[in-house]
Amino acid sequence: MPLQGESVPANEPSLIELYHTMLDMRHFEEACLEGVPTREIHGELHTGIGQEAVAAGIAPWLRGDDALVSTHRNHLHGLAKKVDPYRLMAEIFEKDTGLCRGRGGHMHPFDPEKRFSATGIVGSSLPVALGFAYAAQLEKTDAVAVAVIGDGASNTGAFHESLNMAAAWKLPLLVVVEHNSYAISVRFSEVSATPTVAERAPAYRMWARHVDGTDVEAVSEAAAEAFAHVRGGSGPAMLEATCFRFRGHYEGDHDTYRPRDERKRMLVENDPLTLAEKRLTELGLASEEEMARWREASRTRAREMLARVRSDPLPPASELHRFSFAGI
Amino acid sequence: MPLQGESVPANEPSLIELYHTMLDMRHFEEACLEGVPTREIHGELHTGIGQEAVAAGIAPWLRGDDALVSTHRNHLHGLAKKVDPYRLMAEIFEKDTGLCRGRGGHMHPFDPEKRFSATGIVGSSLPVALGFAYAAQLEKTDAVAVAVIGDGASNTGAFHESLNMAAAWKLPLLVVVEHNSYAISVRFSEVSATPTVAERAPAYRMWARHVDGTDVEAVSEAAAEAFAHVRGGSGPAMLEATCFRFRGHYEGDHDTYRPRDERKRMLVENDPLTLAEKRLTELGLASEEEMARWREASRTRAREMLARVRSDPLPPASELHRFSFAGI
Amino acid sequence: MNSTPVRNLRFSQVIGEAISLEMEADEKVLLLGEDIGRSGGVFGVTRQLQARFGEARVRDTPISEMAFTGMGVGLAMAGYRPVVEIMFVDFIGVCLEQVMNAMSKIPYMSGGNTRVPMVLRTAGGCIGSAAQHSQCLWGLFAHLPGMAVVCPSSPHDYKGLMAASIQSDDPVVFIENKRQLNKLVSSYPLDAFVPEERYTVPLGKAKVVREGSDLTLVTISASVGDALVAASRLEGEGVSVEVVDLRTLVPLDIATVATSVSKTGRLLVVDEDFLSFGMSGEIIARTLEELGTAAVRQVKRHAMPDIPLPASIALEQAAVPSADSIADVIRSMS
Amino acid sequence: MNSTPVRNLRFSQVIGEAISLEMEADEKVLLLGEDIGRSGGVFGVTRQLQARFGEARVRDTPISEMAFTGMGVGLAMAGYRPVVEIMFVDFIGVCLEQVMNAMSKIPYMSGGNTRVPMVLRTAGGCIGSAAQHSQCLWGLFAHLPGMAVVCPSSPHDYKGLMAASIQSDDPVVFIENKRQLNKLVSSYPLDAFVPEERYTVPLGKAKVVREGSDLTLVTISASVGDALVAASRLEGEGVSVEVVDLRTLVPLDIATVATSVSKTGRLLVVDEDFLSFGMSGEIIARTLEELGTAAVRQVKRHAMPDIPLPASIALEQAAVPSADSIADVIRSMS
Ligand SMILES: Cc1ncc(C[n+]2csc(CCOP(=O)(O)OP(=O)(O)O)c2C)c(N)n1
Ligand SMILES: Cc1ncc(C[n+]2csc(CCOP(=O)(O)OP(=O)(O)O)c2C)c(N)n1
Ligand SMILES: [Mg+2]
Ligand SMILES: [Mg+2]
Repeated sequence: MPLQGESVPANEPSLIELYHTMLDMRHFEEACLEGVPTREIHGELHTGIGQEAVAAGIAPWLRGDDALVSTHRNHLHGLAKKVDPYRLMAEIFEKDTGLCRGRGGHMHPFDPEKRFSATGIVGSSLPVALGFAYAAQLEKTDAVAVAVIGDGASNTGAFHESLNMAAAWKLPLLVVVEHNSYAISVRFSEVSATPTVAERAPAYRMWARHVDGTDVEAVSEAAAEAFAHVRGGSGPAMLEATCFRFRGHYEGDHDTYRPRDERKRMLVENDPLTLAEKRLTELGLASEEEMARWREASRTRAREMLARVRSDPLPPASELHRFSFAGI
Repeated sequence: MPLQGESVPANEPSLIELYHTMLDMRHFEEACLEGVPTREIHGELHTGIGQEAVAAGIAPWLRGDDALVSTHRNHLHGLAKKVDPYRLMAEIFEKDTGLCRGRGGHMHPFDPEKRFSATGIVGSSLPVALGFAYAAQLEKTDAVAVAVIGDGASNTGAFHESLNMAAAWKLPLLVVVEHNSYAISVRFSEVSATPTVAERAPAYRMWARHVDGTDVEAVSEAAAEAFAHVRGGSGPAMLEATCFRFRGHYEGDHDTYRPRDERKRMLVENDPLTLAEKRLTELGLASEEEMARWREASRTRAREMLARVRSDPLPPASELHRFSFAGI
Repeated sequence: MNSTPVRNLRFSQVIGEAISLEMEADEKVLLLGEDIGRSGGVFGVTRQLQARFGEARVRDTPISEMAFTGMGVGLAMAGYRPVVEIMFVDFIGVCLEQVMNAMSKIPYMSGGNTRVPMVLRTAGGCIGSAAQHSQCLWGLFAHLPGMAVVCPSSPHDYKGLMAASIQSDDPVVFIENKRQLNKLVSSYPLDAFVPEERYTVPLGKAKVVREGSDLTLVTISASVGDALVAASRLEGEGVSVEVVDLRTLVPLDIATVATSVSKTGRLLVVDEDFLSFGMSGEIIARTLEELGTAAVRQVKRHAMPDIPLPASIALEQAAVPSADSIADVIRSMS
Repeated sequence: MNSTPVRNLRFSQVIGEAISLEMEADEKVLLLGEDIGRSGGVFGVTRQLQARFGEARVRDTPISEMAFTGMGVGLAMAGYRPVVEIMFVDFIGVCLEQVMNAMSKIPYMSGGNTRVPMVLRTAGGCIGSAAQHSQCLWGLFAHLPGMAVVCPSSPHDYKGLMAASIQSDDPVVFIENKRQLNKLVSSYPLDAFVPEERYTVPLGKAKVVREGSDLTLVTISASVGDALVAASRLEGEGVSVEVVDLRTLVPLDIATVATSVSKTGRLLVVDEDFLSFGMSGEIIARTLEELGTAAVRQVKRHAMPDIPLPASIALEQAAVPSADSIADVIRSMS
């Protein structure tokens, strides 16, 4: 648990731990991809592949009593919040064994015990997180409510309303902005008054920091500060992490709007896993061989989970109306 | 017409002119008040009494091809935009001779020739003004789209979305904020992250200025600059004017939320008319007698207009459905 | 019906009393909204509540409906029972997102693992404020799945249904009628007795508020009062009207309506909300599905026409159903 | 019906062709929306349009629906004919305000002095995207006064109704069906011929798309195709189904429905939008108001149940009306 009010907490996670988290995230998403051509996942699927360093970097600082509200691209945040990966994957595969018995699917996972939820509507994670933040304030705990948003969401009205309220009332809200420069095909720079989201923070007199979201250590360090700020009762904070979305906006998106060389380059230069591996090597923390073994072990775990999920039943059609109201 | 790009235009209006505008505005509103107890105006009525210096201060700089979109408290902005006062008052009195044949009423006056309109939904003037701003940009004119809002409206999502778009696309939008410190009973300071609205402008990298909205000369000078900025093609601007609402939020509002002495003091100290009179005297521009004569003449004009409006017919019930679709 | 004297209360105070009793009984109940705190609400519903329960539980918000409605959703997920006020139902367009996609869908989307016990209080009805401040819109909420839609009419129900709404584990939209809020309960044409103690009226039970044999008049909210006045008048003209107060649109108690129509054979639906694609069509369709077309001799609707409400009183009166216009419609059916 | 060969087009391209022709014919037509420019729309409807007409007239917006929908209103007031896209109809909750209180009310509120010739394009329908991305909601728009509500079904109508919507001086909500957008027009079970030239199909005229004598099936949007398939199957079983494509909910052509029902005596309404308080109830009520209850032997509805749409395909298929389920319902009526 991070220390309150300290900018660098004692138990800084090791790069090896962070790398492991990212590996598991990558393989989780890759397993999900397999459900698309088979139509086991029959709606559009948004993965966080390429953006692992953001979720992995905040993960160490998230406590069980913190709430996290995520977006359409939510799987990695669920894993960061320690949602059972098997039940999350089962939900993504629309199974009766999923978190939400197949009702929510990949865009709407809800795990009340882990205080994790999401929404498919851009910007709408913020107001809900605000409610969790108000609850923490009422209860005088130092729990944090985290709202994850994309860069595109920062242009929604919900962003402004929520940040203003959080700041006016000094609520413990941490806004994590995954700035991958695109909202589907629309470049942030073409539709935004500022090049970064963080520089809007003075309009709310709130703490903000911008970080390289492909560098998991940098994210973790900045996240430690951000959580400490919010937990310390100093009001809301914003952590903006620049990152890259490796795949189309959703599976099936032809991604014609990004220049081919831009896409190529990012895969080579901006993969947070590769970057972490490079650094592990540089620091002499792990050999190529060791890392290959880790990767293999992580992939195997994900594939075993996938196999288990695949054998699970779909919800029975007879229960279509179940859960629509309490007692039904 | 103001000169483009110059901060102080040539034809700065005289204080006497500004005072006359304010007098007519005050008496217009006072005439409207008479329709409330008689239920000639049968919904709630919001007047701009006390806030005349803002509308009067922007009036000289508004051109015919500028558009202005106002709020629930819109009468003075209509007058500033040179809407025929008689047809505006007739609309407020729900008459068939009104601007909108009695369909709109006091909260929804529309005068397409003067490019004046309003909305009763807080914050909603901004998006519509954005459309006029985009039209001006498409047409490559130097017309300005003005959105008037209250301080309360600056906490709506529409505010953020509209300002971001205006700034990202360098649209000729001027946002005039009538900051009277209250949204009905809610103090701006209690629900806002910043003490002023203007200091949010950096989040949109836009030009902004804060002015004493009880000083009509100060407003006019700042408005000249703001219009010049926007007309010059440098993107949107914000002009925030601090002012005081003399009456309840609407007629019938008991206004119990403002301390009695706060209300008393404002009537004595912050009346833009009294302040202008003081200054006219100081500068030796008008004698007490002259000013009394002006006041009387203005009041008489308003009362004559009221009498005429009162004798106008209501729209016939048989035409209830008329105007609902084109051709109906 | 009851010998205890009717208290000298406004409808607004009755609602406030219900909320206040629920706040006393359950500390998880809290209120969010514009002007509900220091000023006690533009219709006075929440007067004194901030003084009694503190600012944390009765909180004045900025004009940020999307944020504070969603805040209600988050609070409900965190174990609270938020009562969120949208001052006029007409403003719902700025925050319907949180109502339709979060509040009312999370219970189902979560496979029942998350409940959203939230009440969205708002006011509908026509009091001369023109197109953007006069709508009812209960038909809009009722079309969207996942939330109860409650529109009381009698003083007794205003209190009991509000209590039931706050106690409900499901999301509820509670629509008060501006035509009633400032009135004394004694103006209600039926029994206006409101017990002082805490009680509930169950959601989803319609009520026959006047018995009759010639025609079933089904309505909701303030129009129930108008219907009762019209029915009394028509009694003198030899027409016996049975009046059904639906009380809630979701859940909808069609059985009570069907029972009445199977007796009278004729159905008139009166609705202060817009005519088309709303309550009146639904009631007719369901009744006929229940009874078959052969059992019903005549169906008719009398509702707000499908136009924005005009400002002018001359036009408004021609648009909004009233006791007079209801009586005229019934006469035209006879 | 026509000897010209059917072109190898998707529904999305047909709509794009209509928009393109209108943009050529009237320089006041312009488009605003997310992803409509560089990428040509998430369903490809506006592909090539930015290249052809420039960025000023085909503008990618930020995710700021309230602002750009209102921008459309302002542009319409300033003399343009904006076509604003809300990507999925489910997102309407963030900007309904501008639709319900500005776009659709200004014409009336202004006493006719201001027209708002704006088209709000959006997509409804179920393609496996769960509760927040699968709604239809035409019933919601149709309940609110002041806007036409257009929901085409055939390839020919997709083009002709879009052209008519853009040319209309009234505000129009135009709802495309995601189940159709990516399909080839040749998949449509009736004539799929789409002329290359500019033409309009008038708003407010329903169409009997299949004649029959035993039952009138009224529906709209993609369900028309499903209804036609079901009707063909039932022909083999000796049931003759007349299918009416409403095409627009506002204006509503009830005369065509009533004429059909007066012939068949039985009415089934099929609706991919939610069952209650929407289209199906309205059609039944209006038909009975037109014909009287005695002229109609049976009424029935088959619609999306009143629950948020579940993610799982197993549940989705049990919820959404299909050719199979429509046929089953008709069999149950026989
Ligand atoms: C209110 C709303 N508008 C539009 C959409 C469609 N949509 C889904 S994701 C998305 C882009 C989001 O961009 P960003 O916030 O940057 O997140 P990213 O996908 O890049 O992670 C859009 C436009 C939506 N879901 N909700
Ligand atoms: C979206 C919305 N929410 C609430 C209201 C009710 N309302 C009308 S005016 C007002 C206060 C507006 O305050 P401000 O913007 O400061 O303008 P002022 O009245 O002070 O001129 C409120 C809350 C509304 N009309 N629209
Ligand atoms: Mg992005
Ligand atoms: Mg104010």
